[in-house]
Amino acid sequence: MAETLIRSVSALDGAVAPGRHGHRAGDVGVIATEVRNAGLALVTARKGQRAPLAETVRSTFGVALPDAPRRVAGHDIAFIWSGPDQWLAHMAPAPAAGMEAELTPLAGMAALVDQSHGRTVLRVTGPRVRDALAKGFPIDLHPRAFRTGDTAVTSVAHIGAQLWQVDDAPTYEIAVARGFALSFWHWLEASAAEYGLELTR
Amino acid sequence: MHYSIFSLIGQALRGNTGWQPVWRDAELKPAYDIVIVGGGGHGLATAFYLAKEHGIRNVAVLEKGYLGSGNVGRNTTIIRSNYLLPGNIPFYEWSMKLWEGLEQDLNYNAMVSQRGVINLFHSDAQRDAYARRGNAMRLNGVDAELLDQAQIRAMLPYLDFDNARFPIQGGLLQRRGGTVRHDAVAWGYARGASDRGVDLVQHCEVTGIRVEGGRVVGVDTSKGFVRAGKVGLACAGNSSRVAALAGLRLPIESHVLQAFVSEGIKPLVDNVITFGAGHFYISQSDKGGLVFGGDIDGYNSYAQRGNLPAIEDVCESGMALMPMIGRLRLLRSWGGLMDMSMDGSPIIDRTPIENLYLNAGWCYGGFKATPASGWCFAHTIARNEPHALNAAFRLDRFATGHLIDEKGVGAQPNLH
Amino acid sequence: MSGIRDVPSPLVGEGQGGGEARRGGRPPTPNPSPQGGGESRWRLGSGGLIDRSRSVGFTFDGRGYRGHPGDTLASALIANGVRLVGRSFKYHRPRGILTAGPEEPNALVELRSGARREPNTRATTAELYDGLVAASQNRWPSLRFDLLSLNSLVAPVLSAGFYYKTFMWPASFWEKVYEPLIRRAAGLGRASGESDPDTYEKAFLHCDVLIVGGGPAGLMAALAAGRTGARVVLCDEDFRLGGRLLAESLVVGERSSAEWAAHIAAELAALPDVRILPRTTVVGSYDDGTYSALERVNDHLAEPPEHEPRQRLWRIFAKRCVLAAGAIERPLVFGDNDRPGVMLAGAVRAYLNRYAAVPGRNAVVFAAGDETARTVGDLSRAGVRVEAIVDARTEVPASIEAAAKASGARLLAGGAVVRAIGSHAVRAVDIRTAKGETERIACDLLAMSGGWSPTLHLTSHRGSKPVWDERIAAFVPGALPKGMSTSGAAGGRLGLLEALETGARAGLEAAGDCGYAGQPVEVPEVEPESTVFAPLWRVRGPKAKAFVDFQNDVSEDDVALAAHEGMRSVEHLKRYTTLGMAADQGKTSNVTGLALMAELTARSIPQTGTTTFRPPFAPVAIGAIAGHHRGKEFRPTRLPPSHRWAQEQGAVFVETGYWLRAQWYPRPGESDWLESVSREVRTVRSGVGVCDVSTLGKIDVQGPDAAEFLNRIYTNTWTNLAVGRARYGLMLREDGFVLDDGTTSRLAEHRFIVTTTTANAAKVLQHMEYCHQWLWPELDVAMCSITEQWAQFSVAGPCSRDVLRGVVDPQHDISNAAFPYMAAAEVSAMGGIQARLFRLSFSGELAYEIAVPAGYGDALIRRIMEAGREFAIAPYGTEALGVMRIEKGHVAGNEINGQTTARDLGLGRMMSSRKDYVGRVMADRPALLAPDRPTFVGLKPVDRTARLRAGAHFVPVGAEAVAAVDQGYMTSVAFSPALGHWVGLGLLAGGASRHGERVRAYDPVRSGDELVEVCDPVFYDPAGERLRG
Amino acid sequence: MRIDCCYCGPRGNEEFAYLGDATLARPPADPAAPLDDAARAQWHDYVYLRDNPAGPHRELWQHVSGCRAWLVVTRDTRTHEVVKVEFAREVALARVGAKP
Ligand SMILES: Cc1cc2nc3c(=O)[nH]c(=O)nc-3n(C[C@H](O)[C@H](O)[C@H](O)COP(=O)(O)OP(=O)(O)OC[C@H]3O[C@@H](n4cnc5c(N)ncnc54)[C@H](O)[C@@H]3O)c2cc1C
Ligand SMILES: NC(=O)c1ccc[n+]([C@@H]2O[C@H](COP(=O)([O-])OP(=O)(O)OC[C@H]3O[C@@H](n4cnc5c(N)ncnc54)[C@H](O)[C@@H]3O)[C@@H](O)[C@H]2O)c1
Ligand SMILES: Cc1cc2nc3c(=O)[nH]c(=O)nc-3n(C[C@H](O)[C@H](O)[C@H](O)COP(=O)(O)O)c2cc1C
Ligand SMILES: [Zn+2]
Repeated sequence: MAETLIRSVSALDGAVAPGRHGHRAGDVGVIATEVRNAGLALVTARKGQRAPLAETVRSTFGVALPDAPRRVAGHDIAFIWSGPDQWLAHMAPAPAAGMEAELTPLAGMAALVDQSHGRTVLRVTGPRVRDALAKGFPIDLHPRAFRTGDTAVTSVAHIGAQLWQVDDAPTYEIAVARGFALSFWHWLEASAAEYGLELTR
Repeated sequence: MHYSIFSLIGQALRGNTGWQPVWRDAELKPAYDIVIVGGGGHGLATAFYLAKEHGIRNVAVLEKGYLGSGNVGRNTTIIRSNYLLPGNIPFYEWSMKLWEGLEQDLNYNAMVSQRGVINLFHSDAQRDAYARRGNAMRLNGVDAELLDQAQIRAMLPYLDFDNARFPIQGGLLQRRGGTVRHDAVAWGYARGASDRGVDLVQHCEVTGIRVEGGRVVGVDTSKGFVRAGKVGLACAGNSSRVAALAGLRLPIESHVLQAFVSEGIKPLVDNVITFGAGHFYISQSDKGGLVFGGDIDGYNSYAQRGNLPAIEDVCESGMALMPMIGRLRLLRSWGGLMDMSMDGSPIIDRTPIENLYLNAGWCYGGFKATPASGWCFAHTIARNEPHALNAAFRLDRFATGHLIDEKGVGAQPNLH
Repeated sequence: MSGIRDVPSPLVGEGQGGGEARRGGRPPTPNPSPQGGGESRWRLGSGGLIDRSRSVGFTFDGRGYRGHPGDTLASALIANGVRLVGRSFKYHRPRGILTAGPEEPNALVELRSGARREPNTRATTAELYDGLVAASQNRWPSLRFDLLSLNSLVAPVLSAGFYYKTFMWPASFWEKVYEPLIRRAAGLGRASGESDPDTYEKAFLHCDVLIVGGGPAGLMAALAAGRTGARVVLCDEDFRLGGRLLAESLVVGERSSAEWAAHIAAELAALPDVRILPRTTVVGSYDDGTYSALERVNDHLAEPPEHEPRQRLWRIFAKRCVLAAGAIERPLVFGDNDRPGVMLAGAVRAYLNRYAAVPGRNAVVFAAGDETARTVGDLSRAGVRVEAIVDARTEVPASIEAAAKASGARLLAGGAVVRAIGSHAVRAVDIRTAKGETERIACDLLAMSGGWSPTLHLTSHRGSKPVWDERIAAFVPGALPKGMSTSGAAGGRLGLLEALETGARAGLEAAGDCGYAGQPVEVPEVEPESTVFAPLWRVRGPKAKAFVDFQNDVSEDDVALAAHEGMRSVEHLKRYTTLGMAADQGKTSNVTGLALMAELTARSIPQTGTTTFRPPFAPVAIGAIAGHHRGKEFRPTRLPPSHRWAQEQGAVFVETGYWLRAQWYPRPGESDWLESVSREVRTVRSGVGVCDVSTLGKIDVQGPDAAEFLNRIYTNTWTNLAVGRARYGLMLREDGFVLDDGTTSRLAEHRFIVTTTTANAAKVLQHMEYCHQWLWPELDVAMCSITEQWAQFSVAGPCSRDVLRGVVDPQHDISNAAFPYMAAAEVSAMGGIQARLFRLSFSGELAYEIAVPAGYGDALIRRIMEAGREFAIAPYGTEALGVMRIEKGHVAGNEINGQTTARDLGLGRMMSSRKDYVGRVMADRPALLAPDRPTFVGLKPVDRTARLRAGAHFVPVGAEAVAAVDQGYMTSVAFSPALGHWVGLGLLAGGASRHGERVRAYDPVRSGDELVEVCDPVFYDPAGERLRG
Repeated sequence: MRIDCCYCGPRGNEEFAYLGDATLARPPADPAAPLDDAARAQWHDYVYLRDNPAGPHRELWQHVSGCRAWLVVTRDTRTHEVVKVEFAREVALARVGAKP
């Protein structure tokens, strides 16, 4: 049979057009980009294994596992706290062998579950990004309250979401369940409309 | 004194100076044959029917606040008998019958308004569940009609049919359902009971229940001790606290349910409508306010007030159902203490303590039950045995497994 | 300043308007030159905070008028000489404008038109904009001539609660006659009845200090807190900051009061962490420093600009809150005190000073307080002739005598206004002098004041009980809710200096509590003032309606009647007379009402007590509280991986929970859904079909104790499940009823994949987390949802294996021998894509479920369709899925409805007796073991052509259909293409032992009544050979 | 109402799922042991009876929209004031005397 090209499609593909949305005149207030082909895995420390796990993560990936809602990045992998004894391992681009394979050094100390396809990740920034996010995120994003490296698991517009700040611009990355990605986009579009929203590839 | 258009005119000519108090504000006597704890709808109705049906007049109703300060004065006034399960339908239908004759019974206009209650459904499964319910009602001789989308559209054109997240497919209609002026129910029963000799004592909180040799002998109150041959508890949201005074633990949690009213507007919503894809139900009071509500806040509370999430949820559901209310304004919000039982159904029964009787577990549905609840509780107390109509509302049903779980969510009160 | 949007400068009307502001406060010169817009007679030639450089047009009841930016509808009406604005609720009495703020009980209008019509809008807060359209309400046929004003004639019969005493006979008349009449007469404005065309949004705001109110107290509080560097939010419902400073002509420091307010506002706007929200009413105070506030983002425009909301509901989280909401002036109770032209003194000053609008030409001032001097001064400076000053006190202070002298007004100390004369407008007032003689004085304006009540509403809901303050004869906040403090008039500090001082202090303290220290702000100098007044609740006079609650038409007589009928508690008074229950929530009437009740029942005011103020402080559009979540966005939509593909196929979709799933795939020429669905079923049974089952809950369970954990949450055993195998499992709730079912596979010694029903996915995960974290924390197991990670498709039918051979990579042997029924394995597909393969069958056919990472789901469905082409594969939807499960007698949501036990469903054998599990004990209660419980059966129509319907009840043949013989009901039905007739599943009393019997499927709500035959629930391939093939 | 999740900080109650009384203990569950009346009564009380106090209440909440941790919250049911929040798994581990 004819070979079809196998590619992973995003939940937004074909549903959302890149370019300017909402208010079109003047400077753009919020810029959004989908982080594609990233690797995500949920790492949950096994009973009594927290310390050895932290040690192995340090020795293998050069990352000090955070025990507070923080994101700690190594050179090609970041560990993002996402619950007690639980982290999201984040790599962009995703490793060829897949996340669970990449993390095998941690096997035995932690449950490893690939979530690369389970979440849609959007990177958002721009002069009005805080104002737009404040229309749904209940957490305090004031520069004194939420800094680069901070993360929060919460819900926005009835959609579960995890957000972390990657720089002081500020730039945030927001992960939502893949199935809800389009509804999340609708909310973001509505919330940023008055400032002008740009979706870049 | 008898109420009628003639007494109104007569009094008007005399400058309205000849009216009698609606009820006697009685002083507490040292002893009564029967003491009812709780001057809400159920307590007052119980006293009324004790006097009317059983000729027992040496009765006191003790109320810690003002009469009607509890849920009878806080509810969204919906009455219906569109229940599903055998234990429930005949009881609520009897209540509906009593409502239908209430004005004449009390010579007091509680504005029983049979404007029709419509439960909307949004999926095939929901339709089948409502068909099951409607059929159960019909088997019990209760009126029920299953309407399809076209019929609902013709009846309620202002609902969101074309842009809905959960499209309306139809609804279960009980035409005899409707609303009743809540405060008037308390006042009407109070007047009726008082006229028949019952003592209504306000600002009299029961602080203790005295039990001797396994039988109740009286209650301590903020106004002193009262001896009582029998004691009936009708304390709704405070049932657990009061039962605890007699050492009883109940299958009940107290939760807060909020309700809302809009500014008064000209007639807009003619029936009672409940949303099937979210927590929202609405009717319009005769004064013009849209009276609406939704789900309980979901956590144990005695604060008689709730928080924002429940309010937002209700308004989101309201807008999803009838986007025409967007520019109408919410005027006031308040809360009441729900006695949420473990299977969502009430208890009207004797207790392990002799001559102590319990009426509780009404959740958010006890207003419609007021007449039958009072009627059955009066019977249960007077005869020391449940009437067939409340036979299923036993306290021991949780142990035997004879649950009456209409929603099928199990022993999780905040889900009923 | 970081703002959700560029907040309109609080100095609205700067430039030209600001120029006015700079002059505002100085004695305005009585109008010399006539101005445009026919408003000259009633608009001062200079002064006020309106932008005279621009003139805007508006209409009221169809008539055109002109006003200026900075006007409210009320001030513009006054400036146009309009006095009659509305009709009252019950007696339809003509009403004018009483106040200059949100407490307005009378001047309610229908604002805007068409779908944007807003009933009951206070003219006193509606900002004027060009093209504004307003109409009076609750009148017919016209405002001037209103038929229902006849009600006044029978007023004595319409006394409080009259409706409880009549309309009882004949009973049937209530719904048909009486109620419709009452409903039509009641209510105020008319709703548009159309869907609201505007959008709303919600937003969150976090701060250290929230300041409610931007008058002198609030401004000082904001300044003191803001300068410390604390994060401050200042909300004021007005479009301009300043509060009473805008309404009075005072000097603060060396500036006019309005100018000073603008000056402070400017400094605040410059502070980086101070957020000023004008047009924003704080409407509610909730637990733990949560406040709700409504911002009227664009109500001052005819329509919101594109991409902007009409209003925004803020949820504010504040560590501290300073309530600086000011005070509300009280009317006096005397005969016909509701006549248009009778106005609160504070409002009169506001219209003169802030709006340069003249509410009358000949005024009488009636009060018992020292503020009168200020009122008289402002009036005469505006060129209004003050005919008389009536002060109920026999001793009046020098300030008032001086004012009388200066204005040439007669001073009637110890006198009282007993009645206002005139119907559509006051013409005169009757005054009882100190000597007891009655005298009529002509006037077109009566400025009255019964003193001020602190605006303590926001303290009330959270349980703080107000206390009576003799000093100012008003209730002031008692013990405050956690985190809240008051300042200025809201705290009972009525004087300007007090307001400034308490504000500065409160702001500094609040910031301090949040860890921000700072210097005290120096308080500017102000002229000395006296806020003294003597309480005066009512004036006895000739028989005439004396109103307490203007909006609900509650008169002094109604209060007396309530007392008479034993409705003496304030709560009974309120509910019986509806005092304080109107749209203004009794802002101007509650205190007077209870004072009257206290007098009537010989109790003190504190003994009598107050009712509770509840949120919202001011009415809030319901749309604003819903925000984004209406229409299709009411709740999010969850899309499975094949959604786009299914759309291309023209699938019909159905909402299942948040998911949107393909229900069936119609083909050209198919006449209805049944035809399409039957075709899909036949395709599966005869060839092969594919269905997206990604929505089933999938939970990854790992750890050495995983099997033991499953043993405890499932009724059946898992420790003995081999790696690479799947098993059907059943979960109970602790109360013994069925919670959920599904197949669970063991991928490795310590790794299982649990599947749940689509509906219960979230509930089951929560339950498992509860069991792990709370019941059995000692178990070494971890779990998480992988529902979204995997796209999973069921490939079902005799040809499914052949199709999968073209999908699963060749190195994997999927032959029946190598991969038998209930096998599970990790494989690869489509050339190296990670995949999971399960040999499961819901349809009863040879079937598989294959899963790939969700991003490849789209590719997978296309590949399956391609590989299936030679086998004429067809996609099938949830309907066909349902038909096949019914044919196979599998239970689903309709049977697992929370009211059924494992035994009811014929699954008793799955309840292990060798181990404990959730629900084991309670499932054993006597009533749940009763043999006559409805149990799971299959049903066939005796007349094979008949259609069955779920929800029908079972009653015995020949017996009358009544509750006593109700034996259960039909849970699910389907048309079985395999059998060629409808089949059903149901719960029938003692059903298991009644196969072969006949019962009636009674369905009166759909006029159905079918004879059905009870049978085994498995209609199709009972032996289960096909799925093993 | 705000609940200060041990991990995520204060969040609105809408982020949490409520279960109820945290003072109840699941009775011993040995399938071999006979289900006598005492045992049945114990189970009935566990599943159905509640103290439902007006005042401090130890109750189970789950931070479902957050870290998914189950929490033991001590809250006054008269004022809604949260006085203490504990991490349920730690409380439970202490109960069974096991290590995390
Ligand atoms: C917001 C809301 C909406 C509702 N909507 C509906 C509806 O639409 N339809 C419907 O059928 N039901 C509804 N309900 C439920 C219904 O109101 C109640 O189930 C019913 O009123 C309870 O019976 P009751 O009237 O006797 O309770 P209450 O009126 O609460 O009477 C109990 C009385 O006992 C008193 N009391 C308590 N403890 C003591 C003590 N120690 N000493 C003395 N007195 C004591 C209380 O002060 C109270 O007055 C609603 C409830 C609420 C809160
Ligand atoms: N002489 C007297 O008897 C007397 C009596 C009362 C007031 N006053 C004068 O009133 C002033 C009192 O100063 P103040 O600052 O305390 O009160 P204020 O009335 O000057 O300011 C209160 C402000 O709060 C705003 N507000 C009220 N409720 C609000 C809410 N829920 N949300 C948002 N904003 C809200 C109002 O719009 C107003 O701008 C002084 O100038 C004083 O002289 C005098
Ligand atoms: C059916 C119904 C309609 C109501 N309508 C109004 C109303 O129109 N105006 C009003 O101020 N309150 C209205 N209320 C609310 C009461 O004012 C009050 O909030 C409620 O009885 C609870 O008492 P509380 O707020 O004193 O705790 C209504 C209450 C009910 C139950
Ligand atoms: Zn958390």
